[in-house]
Amino acid sequence: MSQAVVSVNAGLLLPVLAPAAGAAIILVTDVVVQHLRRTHYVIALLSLLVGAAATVAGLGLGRVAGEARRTLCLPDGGQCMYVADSVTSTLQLAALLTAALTLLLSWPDDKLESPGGTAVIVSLVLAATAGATAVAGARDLGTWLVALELATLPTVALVALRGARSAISGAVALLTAALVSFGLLALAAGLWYTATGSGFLTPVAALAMVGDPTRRPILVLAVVVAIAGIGFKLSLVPFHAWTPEAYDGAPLPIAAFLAGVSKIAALAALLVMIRAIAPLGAPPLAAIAIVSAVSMTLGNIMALRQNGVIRLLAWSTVAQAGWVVLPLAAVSSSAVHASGAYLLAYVLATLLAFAVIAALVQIRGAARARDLAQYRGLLGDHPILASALALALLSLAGLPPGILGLVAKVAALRPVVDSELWLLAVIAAFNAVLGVAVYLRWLLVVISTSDPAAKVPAPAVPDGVSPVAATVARVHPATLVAVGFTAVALVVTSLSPQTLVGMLGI
Amino acid sequence: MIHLWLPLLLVCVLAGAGAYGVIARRNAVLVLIGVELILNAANLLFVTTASVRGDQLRTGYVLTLFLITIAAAEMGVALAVILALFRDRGHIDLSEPGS
Amino acid sequence: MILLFAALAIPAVAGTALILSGRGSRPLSGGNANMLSLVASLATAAFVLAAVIARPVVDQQWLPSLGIRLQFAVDGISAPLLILTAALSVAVVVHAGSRPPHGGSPATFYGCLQLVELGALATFFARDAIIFYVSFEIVLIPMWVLISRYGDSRDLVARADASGRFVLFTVLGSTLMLIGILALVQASGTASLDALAASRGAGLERHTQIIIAALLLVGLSIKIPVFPLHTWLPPAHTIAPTAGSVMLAAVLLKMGTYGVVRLVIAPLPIGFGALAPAFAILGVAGIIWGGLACLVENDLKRLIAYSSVAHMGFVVLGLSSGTTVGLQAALFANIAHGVVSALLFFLVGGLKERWGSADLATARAALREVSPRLGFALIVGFAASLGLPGLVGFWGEFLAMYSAWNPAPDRPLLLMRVLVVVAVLGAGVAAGYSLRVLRLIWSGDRTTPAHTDARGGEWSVLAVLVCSVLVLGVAPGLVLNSTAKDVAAITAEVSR
Amino acid sequence: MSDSVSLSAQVVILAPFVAAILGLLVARNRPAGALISIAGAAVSLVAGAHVLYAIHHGPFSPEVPTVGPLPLGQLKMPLTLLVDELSAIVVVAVAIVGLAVQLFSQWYLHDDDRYGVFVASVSLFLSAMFLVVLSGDLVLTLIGWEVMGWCSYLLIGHNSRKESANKAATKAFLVTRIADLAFVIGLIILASGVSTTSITAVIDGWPDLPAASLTAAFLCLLIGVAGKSAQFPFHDWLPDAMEGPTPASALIHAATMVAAGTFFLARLFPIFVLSDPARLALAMITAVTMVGAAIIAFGQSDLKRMLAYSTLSQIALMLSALAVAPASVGAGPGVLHLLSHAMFKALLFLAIGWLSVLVAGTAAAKMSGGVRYHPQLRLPIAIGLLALAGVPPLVGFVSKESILGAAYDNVTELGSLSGWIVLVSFGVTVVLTAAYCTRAWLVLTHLSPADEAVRRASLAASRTVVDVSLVEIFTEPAPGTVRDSSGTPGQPAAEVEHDHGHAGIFPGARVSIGALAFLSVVGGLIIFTPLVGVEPHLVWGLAASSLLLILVAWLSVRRMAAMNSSGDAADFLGARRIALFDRGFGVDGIYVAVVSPVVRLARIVVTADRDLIDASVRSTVVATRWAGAASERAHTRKPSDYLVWLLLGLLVVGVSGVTLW
Repeated sequence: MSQAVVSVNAGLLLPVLAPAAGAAIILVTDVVVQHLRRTHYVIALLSLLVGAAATVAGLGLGRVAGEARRTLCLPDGGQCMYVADSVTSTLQLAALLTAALTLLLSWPDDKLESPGGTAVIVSLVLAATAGATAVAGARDLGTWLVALELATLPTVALVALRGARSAISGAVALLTAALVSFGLLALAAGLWYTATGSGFLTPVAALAMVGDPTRRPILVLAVVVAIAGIGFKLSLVPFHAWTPEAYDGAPLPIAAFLAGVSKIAALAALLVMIRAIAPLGAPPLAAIAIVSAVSMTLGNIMALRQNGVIRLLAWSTVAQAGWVVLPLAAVSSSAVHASGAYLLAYVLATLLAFAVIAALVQIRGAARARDLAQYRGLLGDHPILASALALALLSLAGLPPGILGLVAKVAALRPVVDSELWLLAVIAAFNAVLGVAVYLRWLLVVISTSDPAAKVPAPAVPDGVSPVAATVARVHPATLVAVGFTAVALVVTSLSPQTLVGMLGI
Repeated sequence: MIHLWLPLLLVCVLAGAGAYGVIARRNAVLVLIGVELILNAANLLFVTTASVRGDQLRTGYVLTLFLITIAAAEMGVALAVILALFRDRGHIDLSEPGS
Repeated sequence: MILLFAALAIPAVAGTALILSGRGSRPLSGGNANMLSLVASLATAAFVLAAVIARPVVDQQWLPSLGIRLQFAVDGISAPLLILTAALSVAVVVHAGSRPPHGGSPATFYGCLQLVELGALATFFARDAIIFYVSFEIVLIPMWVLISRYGDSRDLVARADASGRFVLFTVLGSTLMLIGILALVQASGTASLDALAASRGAGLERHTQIIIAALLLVGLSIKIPVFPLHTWLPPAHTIAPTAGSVMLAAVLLKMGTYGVVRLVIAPLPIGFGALAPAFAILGVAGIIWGGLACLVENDLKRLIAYSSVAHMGFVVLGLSSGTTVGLQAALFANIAHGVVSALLFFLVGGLKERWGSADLATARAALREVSPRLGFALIVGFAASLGLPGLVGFWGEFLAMYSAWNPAPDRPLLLMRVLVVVAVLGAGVAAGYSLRVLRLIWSGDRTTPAHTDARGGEWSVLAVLVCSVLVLGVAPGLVLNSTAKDVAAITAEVSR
Repeated sequence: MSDSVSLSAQVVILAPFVAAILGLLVARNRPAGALISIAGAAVSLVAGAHVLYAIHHGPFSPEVPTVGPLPLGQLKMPLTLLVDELSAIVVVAVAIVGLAVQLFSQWYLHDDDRYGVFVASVSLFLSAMFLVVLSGDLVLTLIGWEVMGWCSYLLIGHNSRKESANKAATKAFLVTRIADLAFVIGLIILASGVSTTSITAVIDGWPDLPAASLTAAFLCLLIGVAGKSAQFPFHDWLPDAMEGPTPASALIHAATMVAAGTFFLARLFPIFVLSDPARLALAMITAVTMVGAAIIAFGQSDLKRMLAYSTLSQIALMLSALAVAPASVGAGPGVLHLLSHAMFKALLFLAIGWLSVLVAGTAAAKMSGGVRYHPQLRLPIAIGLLALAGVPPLVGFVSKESILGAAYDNVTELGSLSGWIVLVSFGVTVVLTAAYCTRAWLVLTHLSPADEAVRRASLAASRTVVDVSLVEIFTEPAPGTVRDSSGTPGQPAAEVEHDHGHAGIFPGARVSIGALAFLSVVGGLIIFTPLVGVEPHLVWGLAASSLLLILVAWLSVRRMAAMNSSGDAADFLGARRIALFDRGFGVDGIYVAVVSPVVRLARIVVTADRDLIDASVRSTVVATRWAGAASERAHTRKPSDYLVWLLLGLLVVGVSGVTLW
């Protein structure tokens, strides 16, 4: 224990510290002044924005292969436990903004919560976000495990907290999977440690065992067990089963959180490990290829059957998770970037979809907003929301005008093709078709003219008031901000994907 | 290296037993115990490796402590959810389909 | 450069504006939307024409992380297709002016047409392989909306099926094409189509070339469409509104063959050479298959769709020959089919609206008796469709057969010649089905149920197309001279 | 002079082409249409005459540019015209017939509401024929060739309100088109050998190339020629084509489309002579056709159809000249007969057309005695029939004797099989031709009053379509030729409704008939000019014996005619046999045998398209649904099951990871 951690760069750690501190402040505030609601949200949003601001310096924008910033390093120029390079910073930024949007979505709901519930929910969100940002920067086994668990456990609580029947079964499904997965992750960490003899998840550590062929299988085992453990969080088949239950049972903003921050955290964790072994010149990872292919296929097939939009989005998450890890089958640096890019595109589009649904919940009530058939004629009734939804769906489908999704598809397929994994690429192509079917099925309902025979009365739009104004008047401003922000972000990044993809660096 | 056989075998037995518990048991608490077994297998692996490797940072030992702590936190949340489940349904049988 | 951006920006902006304007409190009326769309199309056409003459080059950074550049240019091969696209975009708007769309807001209809034009123009302008793919995809959703909202509404299930089929088939094709493009870019280290064409596959192993070419060909074959991947086409055409059918047949299918030239033949001569016999066999199978189907098909729109399959078969045959003649033939047949299918779909779309269906088994008034203009256009259209020499359809077919009779040295001579013999039978079948249609609806003495003849916008569009069929048929050099130089550059290596 | 020759050659083609387009634009305006169409043909005649004059009086460049060469890499396609003696004289002949037809149409169709469209089509047809004649490029030939086919479709189907006309038109186009498929391949082979489509280059280049390829090419070309020139087994479209208005028949059957094959082979004669198998094939085809058609012609109950069959026979004669003429003789005899046939057959058609208007029908029974009541037609028809029979000194005699001479030369010089075949069949044909000419003449001059009672309603009942398949076009017997049980000749539908009343013939039409008659008489003199390039070469023995044969035929037909009251020698055959003749011995059956399997195949294709190819597409949907249902069942919503999956997943991932890495 002679070596102590000497370098601590608090500014670098701010993306982690800010939400954690925010959570602490909120809990303290809640103890001091009870029944606060809006204050908690403001504090939480501020802390998230502070964290987000702190990541900007690390983004890869305009920099060529920017030098990674490190902290928590061992003294003699040794390894660091926290590295904030462009990929890390981008994922952190995404996690923080996603959390902020999730909070915006849940803001209008908070009247429904029990007194004091707001503080708990907001602080749990912040805590899980802190876990997500931490795991992105983690380069040692301890931080990695703790951060990942920090990102997971609060979500179980968040799902369970609503107390409804469906929430409980969702929470149980999520919990059991989380527990077992954590066990697997712990095993994976142990195996990694056994294989490399190092507690660091870095290339240096991985390269240390190159000389010893008997340890290689152990390393491989460590990686695949880690994939299995993280697969749960990413909703990869067959670790996905909790997803529809939890999405459907959880409150809408929490489902959005699961679809956003949780996925970012999981991918960040996976990327840490993949990047560690990438320099080994490893051949393609069949395990990831199989999981990816099965996830895409099953997710799309099941999504095609869903009649509730939340469940549809849940299954679409499963399918998209397959796309997210698709490039990782080719273990390389470009695969890491591709995977990150796809994740960003997916998160942005999914968030927009959730935001639109949240707005519709406020206008039409939860039951109608969750039923696919009730979306008929949405384009006529709420053109703004319908257009935003259409953009989100097309981005998920990867078709113009959702060019971001298209570019993400290009990015995701590229490493696969570069590694000449033809079979996987062709499976992905077929899944692109299935995916289009999934999202167009929804979109077709949205753009259809409303059925005159429908029993639901048309929304009472007074004459002379445009549908746009009617929409704006009936949706909570926070939700509108969320819809607007994500929609604008999606449009901007579709016109210039570089703004998003470039964050990841080159 | 012959002396490593025993702890490593134990790791396998623990992990296998945990996995069995997870798969075969329907009672939520028993499943939790299965998960604990898996975690303990990981702990044992860390300790064993650390004792062989002579790691300067004592990573293995430190992580074992970490894991024990995390497991405790995890169990807290898990038991809360199981409690909620019991309140909701009157049982904690995981083989019952959710609503 | 301004020209090029303007040619792309106008349809993009106009399309988006039209689609959004249909959503306000006071939606745009059909007439205004038509006028706006017409102005936009005309302006676009003007800029496209200027771009074709000035040949500007755009090369800008777009997505450096993935190495994608906004590279646009015009050359001899794309120029005729660009003009075709721009001209037909004007034509569909003019035609829709006299035969307005049904099924939804007219502004959205015109907006989608503008976006389809945008996608097609961008595809033909693109000089970066990935941008080509992106542009290729732009047309999908607008076309899907056109079919699924403005299509034949008598059978909603069939409509959803047709639009879904269109989009799913095409996405499969384009995603496979994307995989091929990515492999091509990876293998040759550049995404620039010009650089790819210039390299002519230098440094690529034979088997690599074959794999990449196969992926690209399968993907593009769906779009063309090549037998047996054609089954999306007949339903899509049957259901689509007139403007949709026209753009689909006359422009979108061309993107497939254009892609084969740009992405397969130019950069992968050896790989394409290895696959060319199979490709040619499928093309000829399509000629026969489509032609025979037309002999007994009773839905006029489906019939023309099948005849498109047959016509594209000749394009495929020409492409497969690997010679300058073959490429010239294919590119000419591309344009020819664009003009002829546009003419026929305008006609049949108008007839379907008049008749209420496109069923041939119902007794109709003879066109020659009640609507001589439509009848005249029909007879020219089918004469061109059966490849009558002196009309536009002839050159592509004849030259394609010539080229396949004398293919490049690395092609199996005997097989190609057998294919020519089979293809020529297909041309005979084309005469059969063309005359069958003329006999059923053009000639005869029935004058009931009477319907109106083509007037105004509809007639002017038909007349212009009839004139193009004649002019291009008499002076094929208009197109062939444009493409000759660039085609020679592509085949220089192959033909030796 | 070279520039003016080029210009004139271009004008020859362009004038009727422009006239066709202008004519279409003013189709509703009858006087304008007439003026444009007649002017178009007249300009062509003048320009053609100028070409003919100029090339014999001064230097000229034979290659005339058109739309410019096409850039096709290895293949050179100059698209030039080729002006020489051969094309010039044929252009003039075609232009004369064309002008005559245009003049005649003005009168014949003066009450037809589609007159404008008709003459525009005729103009286009003429333009196409000029293109074939002047073409110096295989592709230009093909263009003219096919456009003529299309125009013939339009002309035969001119009266598209009538089902029989539609059928005849469709049949004519399909049969010729199918034959043309082989023609196209033949052209491709020819062009491939020398990598150019220039006819001069083809002629120069092929003698050095393998003879087998040349034979293959010519066999393919012969199929096309047989189709276009209505030779066995493609001949059956032509008699049905009589459904078209008479001027169209005159145009198609006299100088243009059917003769195009002769002209084309004459053009390629220098290399055609190199291929003996192809020449033998042509000799056999033509022998069958000339004899068979002449026999059928004799038994026709309809005089217009009789003329149609006689056309088959005469075309076969021209082609046979090409099949046997030794290289030293050249294509001259065939071309000469082409020219002479153009004159007398146009004359006959126009005159019969005139008569048909006067007697309201073309059936033999209807026309019986026609010439007696309309003596102004006596001379033209007499000249026409005499020329057709080959009686000296009319033009038919000269041309036929030169063919005979060519065949004789062949037999004496080469002694080839084809020479004998042609010589023998020629002899038979001479007899038969004289016989049916005599029969026609006797019918037309018969004394008994014409049977006015027979008037049958038009067959063109309103059409109720279920699904007209192509088979149907061929399965029904040729319309208007079925005799009813009483043995009364059925009224051919062609001219039934064509009631001009007693509107007097227009002067233009009368002049055109007169001019054609004049040329039929004195046209034979052309052999003494250098225009055709045929040596006056009569084999006196053969000429005398053919005259003898004509005389014998004349006498015997007279006897036969005298033996029955109708004055129609063909009645000698009996009603049943005449019905058989009218059906052309049922050659239609061949077409049915070809077409119906195709239609059956087409139905199979449609079924396969739906139930095989598309079913495989649809099956993916079914498979997706099924997989969805299966996985829906698998998702039991039991957390314990999900845990099992999780660990199974671990197993799969672990095993695949460790083994496949």
